[in-house]
Formats: sequence, C-alpha cells, structure tokens
Amino acid sequence: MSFPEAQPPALLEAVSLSCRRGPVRLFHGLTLTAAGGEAVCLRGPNGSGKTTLLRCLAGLTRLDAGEVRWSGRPITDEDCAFRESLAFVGHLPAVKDDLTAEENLDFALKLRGVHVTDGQRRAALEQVGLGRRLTLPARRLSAGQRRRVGLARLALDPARLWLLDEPLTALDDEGQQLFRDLLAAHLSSGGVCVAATHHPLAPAGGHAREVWLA
Amino acid sequence: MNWFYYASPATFYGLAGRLAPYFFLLAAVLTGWGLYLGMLVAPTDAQQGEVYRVIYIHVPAAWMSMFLYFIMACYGALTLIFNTRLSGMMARAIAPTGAMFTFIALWTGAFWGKPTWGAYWVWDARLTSELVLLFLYFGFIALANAFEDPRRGDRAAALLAVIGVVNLPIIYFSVKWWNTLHQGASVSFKGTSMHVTMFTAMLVMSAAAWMYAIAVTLVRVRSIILERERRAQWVREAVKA
Amino acid sequence: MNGNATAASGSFAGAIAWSVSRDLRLALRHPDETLLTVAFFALVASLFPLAIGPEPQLLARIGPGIIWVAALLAAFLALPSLFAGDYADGTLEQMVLSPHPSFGWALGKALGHWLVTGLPLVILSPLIGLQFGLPPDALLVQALSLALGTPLLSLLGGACAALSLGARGGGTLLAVLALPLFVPVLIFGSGATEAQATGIPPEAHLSLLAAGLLLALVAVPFAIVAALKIAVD
Amino acid sequence: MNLWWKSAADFWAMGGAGYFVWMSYGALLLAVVIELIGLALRRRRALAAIEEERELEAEN
Repeated sequence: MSFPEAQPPALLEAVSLSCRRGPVRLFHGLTLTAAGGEAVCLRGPNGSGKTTLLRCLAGLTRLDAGEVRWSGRPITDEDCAFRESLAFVGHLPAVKDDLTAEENLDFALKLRGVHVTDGQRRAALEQVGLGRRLTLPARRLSAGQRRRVGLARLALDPARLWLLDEPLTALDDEGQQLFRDLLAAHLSSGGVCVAATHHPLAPAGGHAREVWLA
Repeated sequence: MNWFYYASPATFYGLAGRLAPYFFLLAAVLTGWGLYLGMLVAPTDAQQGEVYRVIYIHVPAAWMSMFLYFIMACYGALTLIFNTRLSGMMARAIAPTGAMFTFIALWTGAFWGKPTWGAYWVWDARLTSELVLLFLYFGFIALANAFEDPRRGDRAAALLAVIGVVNLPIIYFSVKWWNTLHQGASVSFKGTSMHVTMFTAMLVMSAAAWMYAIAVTLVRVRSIILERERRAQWVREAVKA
Repeated sequence: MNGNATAASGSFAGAIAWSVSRDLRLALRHPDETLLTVAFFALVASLFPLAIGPEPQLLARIGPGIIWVAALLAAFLALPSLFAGDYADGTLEQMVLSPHPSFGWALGKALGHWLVTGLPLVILSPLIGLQFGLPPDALLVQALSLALGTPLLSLLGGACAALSLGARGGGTLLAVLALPLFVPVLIFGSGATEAQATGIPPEAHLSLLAAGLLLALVAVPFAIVAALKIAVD
Repeated sequence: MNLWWKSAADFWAMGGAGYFVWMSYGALLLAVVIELIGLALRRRRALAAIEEERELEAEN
C-alpha cells in the first residue's frame, strides 16, 4: 500500500501535552498527530502513562498543559461533536452482568447515539462468535467473550476515532484476528486509531507508527 | 506582581512562613484588647446581667464559622475552575479551624442559653443551622481525606463545598421558617441595645478571630504542602534551612 | 466499520431514555432491591409505635414526622448503588464520553432512582399513615409531599453519591454528605402533613417543596456530572 | 478607662453567672490550645516523613 507523498491532513493532533499523577510527572511536552487511515501504537513499560495519555486524548483526564485537537478544532469540556466521532475502549469492558449480550450491545450503542436494527446487532454478535449466546446473562460469559461484545460494538460503531486501551487482552487467537480485521476495515475507510498495547498491533502488511513513553 | 508567582506551593511555603508570626501577634494583641474592653470595662447588660459577656466569643465564632465556609467554597471554586493545587490545599487548611469555630459557637450558645432561656439546647433557628453547618464541615473533612490521591480529594471536597454554600442559606431559612412555625418568634440576640464599649469589644474580638484563623490556616497549609511535596527537591532545602 | 449504521448523534431525549430504560430493566432483573427499600420504609415506620407505645393521639401527632424520616432513610439506602455499578464495570467512562448531553443522562439516572425507590414510597405512604391513624386528607397531603420531596432526595442524594464514588467510608460517608442537604426537604415535607393534620392549609409547604424541586431539576444534574467527571478523571 | 469591677472576686463571680461565662471562655481556650498543639504535631510528622523519604532515597 503506497503512501501518498503529500501528508494527508492530520485528524488528531495532540500538542505538547503534560500530565501528572500525584507527585509523578508522566509525560511532558508530548506531541502526537495521526491522520486518516493511520494507527498509532503507544508502547512503554507498565505505569509509563499509556493509559493516562489515552484518557487525556479522550478528554476523560484533565491535562496539566497542552491541547488536543480533532480535525482542527480544540476539544472542549462538554464537546458532544467530538464525542460523536469517538469510540473509547477502556480497561473494563463496560458490560452489565444482569443483561444479556444482546441487551448490553443494544444499550452500549444507544449510549453512543448509534441506532441499528435488531438484525444488524445479531449479525455483529454472530460475526464475533457470540451467535449462540444472545440470551445468556453476561454474568455467565468469560472475560474473552465480554471483550467480544466490545468488538461487536466497534464493528457497528461509525466513530472515526478509536482510542483503545489494551484491546487484545483476554482475547484468544481467533478473537485477536477478529480485532485485526475490524481495525483494517476501520483504517481503510479513513478512520484513526490510537491504542495502548503490548501485542503487535500492525495488521499483516499494514503499518502502525509507534510512540514510546519513557 | 506576577499573581501566579505565589500560587505555586513552593514559593507560597516561604511567604506563609514569613507572614504567620505577624498574624499570630496581631491575633494576640487584638484578643487582649478585646477582652480588656469586653470583660473589664464594658458595663453589665440591663436585661441579661453578666452572662451576656459570652457574646464576645459567641458572635465572632458564629460569624467566622459561616465566613470560613464561604471562603472554603471560593477556594473550592478556584480548584474546580483553574485546577490549581494550592487552592485545594488552602480549602483543606481552613476546614478544621472552621469546624472549631462552629463547635465553639454551639458550645457558647448552649452555655449562654441555660441562664437566659433555661435550657442548654434550644431549637433556635441560628443554633440549629449552626449545628447543620458543623455536619457540613465534617462532611468536607471526611470527603477530602477519603481518597488515595489527595488531588482527587481536593476536587471532590471542593465541589461539596460549593454545593454546601449554595444550600446553606436554604437550610438557614428553612430552619428559621420551621422554628417560627413551631415556637413563634424566639428572643433575638439583637434585642439588647448594645452599649458602645460592648460593640467595639465585639468588633475587636471578631478581628482577633480573623487574624487567628489566617495565622492557623497559613501554618496548617505549610504542613499540607510539606506532606504533598515530600519527594520534591525544594522541600529538602527548605527543611534544612 | 460497515457504513450502513447511521452516524452517531447525541440528543437530550436519547440520554434520558437510555438511562431510565436501562436502570428500570436492571431493577426488574432484581425486583428484590425495590422490595427491600419498601420493606425498610414500613419496618422503620413501625418501630416507633413499638418504642413509644400505641396511644393514638400521640401517634397521630408524631406520625407525619416519623413517616417522612422513614421515607428519607429508605430513599437514602438505595443511593450508594446508584453509580457504584457503572463506576466498577467501566460504563461510567462510556457515559461521560457519550455524545448525549451529560445533563440528560444525569437527570435520567436520578429519575431512574426515583422511579425505583421514591415512587413506591409515595404509593405505600397512605398505608403506613393509617397505621398512625392519620385522617384521609392528611394522608393525601402526605403522599403529595412525598411525591414532591422524594425526587429532590434522589437528585441531591445522587450528587452526594457521585461525590463519594471510590471513597473509603462508603455508606456512612454518603450519610454525612447527604443528610445535611436533606434537612430543608424534611422540614417542608413533614411540615406539610403536620399542617394538614392540625388544620393549617399546607399549600405554603407544598409550594416551597415544588419550588425546591424545580430548582434542583435545573441545577443539580450539573453538580452530578461535575462530580462524576472528578471520579472518572 | 476605669474598670467595671470593684474587686477581683466580683470579676470571677460574674454577677452569679461565673460558671457559664468561664465554661464558655475555658472551652475556647482549650480548643485553641488543642488546635495549636495539633499544628505543631502535624508539622513534626511532616518533617519526619521528609527525613524518611530522604533516607529511603539515599539507600537505593
């Protein structure tokens, strides 16, 4: 896949970010940009601030300095427009034990303001291998299966920016392949992805820029 | 003067250290003068006899308890809006002194009430809202210390102080409404005509309470800064000196 | 990313619908929690006659206050779990990052809490009022005062629950935070029933409660969102 | 400024209300003393923690 000479306009720009966690300063003056179709992989030892950086990009954690811009506009506090194009996957899979896999997916998408038909929802769950567990309360699902509910949400979510925290944890080989297919489709349609992960993120043949945090 | 120069804990630590002794001195002088005026010079009150002299600490304590909560809410707003570290520490530094003044207001109110109204605790509008204010202070202190990360405690307690200060007048007027509904208008302190020395003594004691509160807050915020920045390099020099 | 899903769009109605429908469905999966709140209300209210004695005039006089305190404590008991579940399983992050206006789902959460705890108390209160021998008109005013007061408790209590998320001390801390703020609601709520029972028109109390509720509906969700953003930071 | 009281005994008696007046003023004095001692203790604990931190750092 040849990369056009002129740099595509940067969709996500983070300019000289700095953030402290208690007395420890995690990063300072960090700048990061990502254009459409690009994946950025945050690497670094545990506790180096990968998760905090992701949460700063999403606007969850308050920055001490610096600014995050999405398609040229700085992100404000109550920024519904930016969040319409953001899909954030944190450490916890945000799955309710008392609801079934389908209900969890339904409410997760409604919370994202995304409306899909029942058929699309069921197809997505089949695609991620949960076809036969639709009516099972999520309490009975394994950690990997809960992650797959998250994958189904990503499959149906039209967000252009993916901020993923350790997306491959608890996924078996088949699950990781599912994720890489979804990521490839997301990038090829001009989406952006920033992920904190230890597993190789780059889909076969693709490229993922790496940013190392001390 | 660069306003934010003193907003950084390191520089404020030095400034507070230099200012605190002066405020303590001022507090001592004003207290001495106020007590001299109030206890030794002021005449007996026509209606209440000598027990009214408790007013010289009851009223300043009540004023301080409400005003310090308001100042805590202002520092809290600063913390929430500008995310400054020092304002959160200042709010924490004020809280115990505010709670102390509230307790003193309640205690002196009770010991004044016994000879005047015949009972230590009277569900008077002011005393009752003072009691609720004491719970608000406990809530602030408990919430500020309930988190691992002190910054998280600062922000949560700051928001509670802002919510509290908005609710304080509502609580006061609802208690006042409730009180007049059940007992009719209770005797008000302002009934007694204030002899000029009495009034000056009370003002001087209020000023003394002010100076004391500032002094104690400055000293306490220095300890908080040391606790928060114990790993910082500047702390080592500051402590060695 | 298949293109056929519609683009994400946040809306106020969507936010309220999401939080209320989800919380009601979760509550239906656990009907015992709602019954617990109602059982607690009835239990606390019936402790007092056991403690004070069955003497009707006395019970009729103190009934309104006791019923209101019992309702307040029952509504308070369900508060800690309001955001704790979402905070623990990561849904809270998704809520804060949702394109829906945060005022919407915060109001929806408080409304959901009220539907599950406040409303049953309002419906049951006449029954408990009979236990205390309150006249029918007082029972009506009491139900009305609870109907206006309990949403206020859900809103104010919701803000305190959000503040104490992830804090040591759990329920007792929440009590120290929330109960002082409940004082005005208790005063006007129990005052309304007592006024009716003693022949004074209760309109003043009820209108003040309604004013408080309107004020809280407009202002408190902002405090809830601010507290949740601090918790999620 | 001539003093109001004839004798020290009158002053302490406070026209019969001495108990209430001195219990109030005593409480204030006690509260202030407790607060000041608390401040001193807190400062000493903070300094000790810094010292400890320095020793910890010196070791590794």
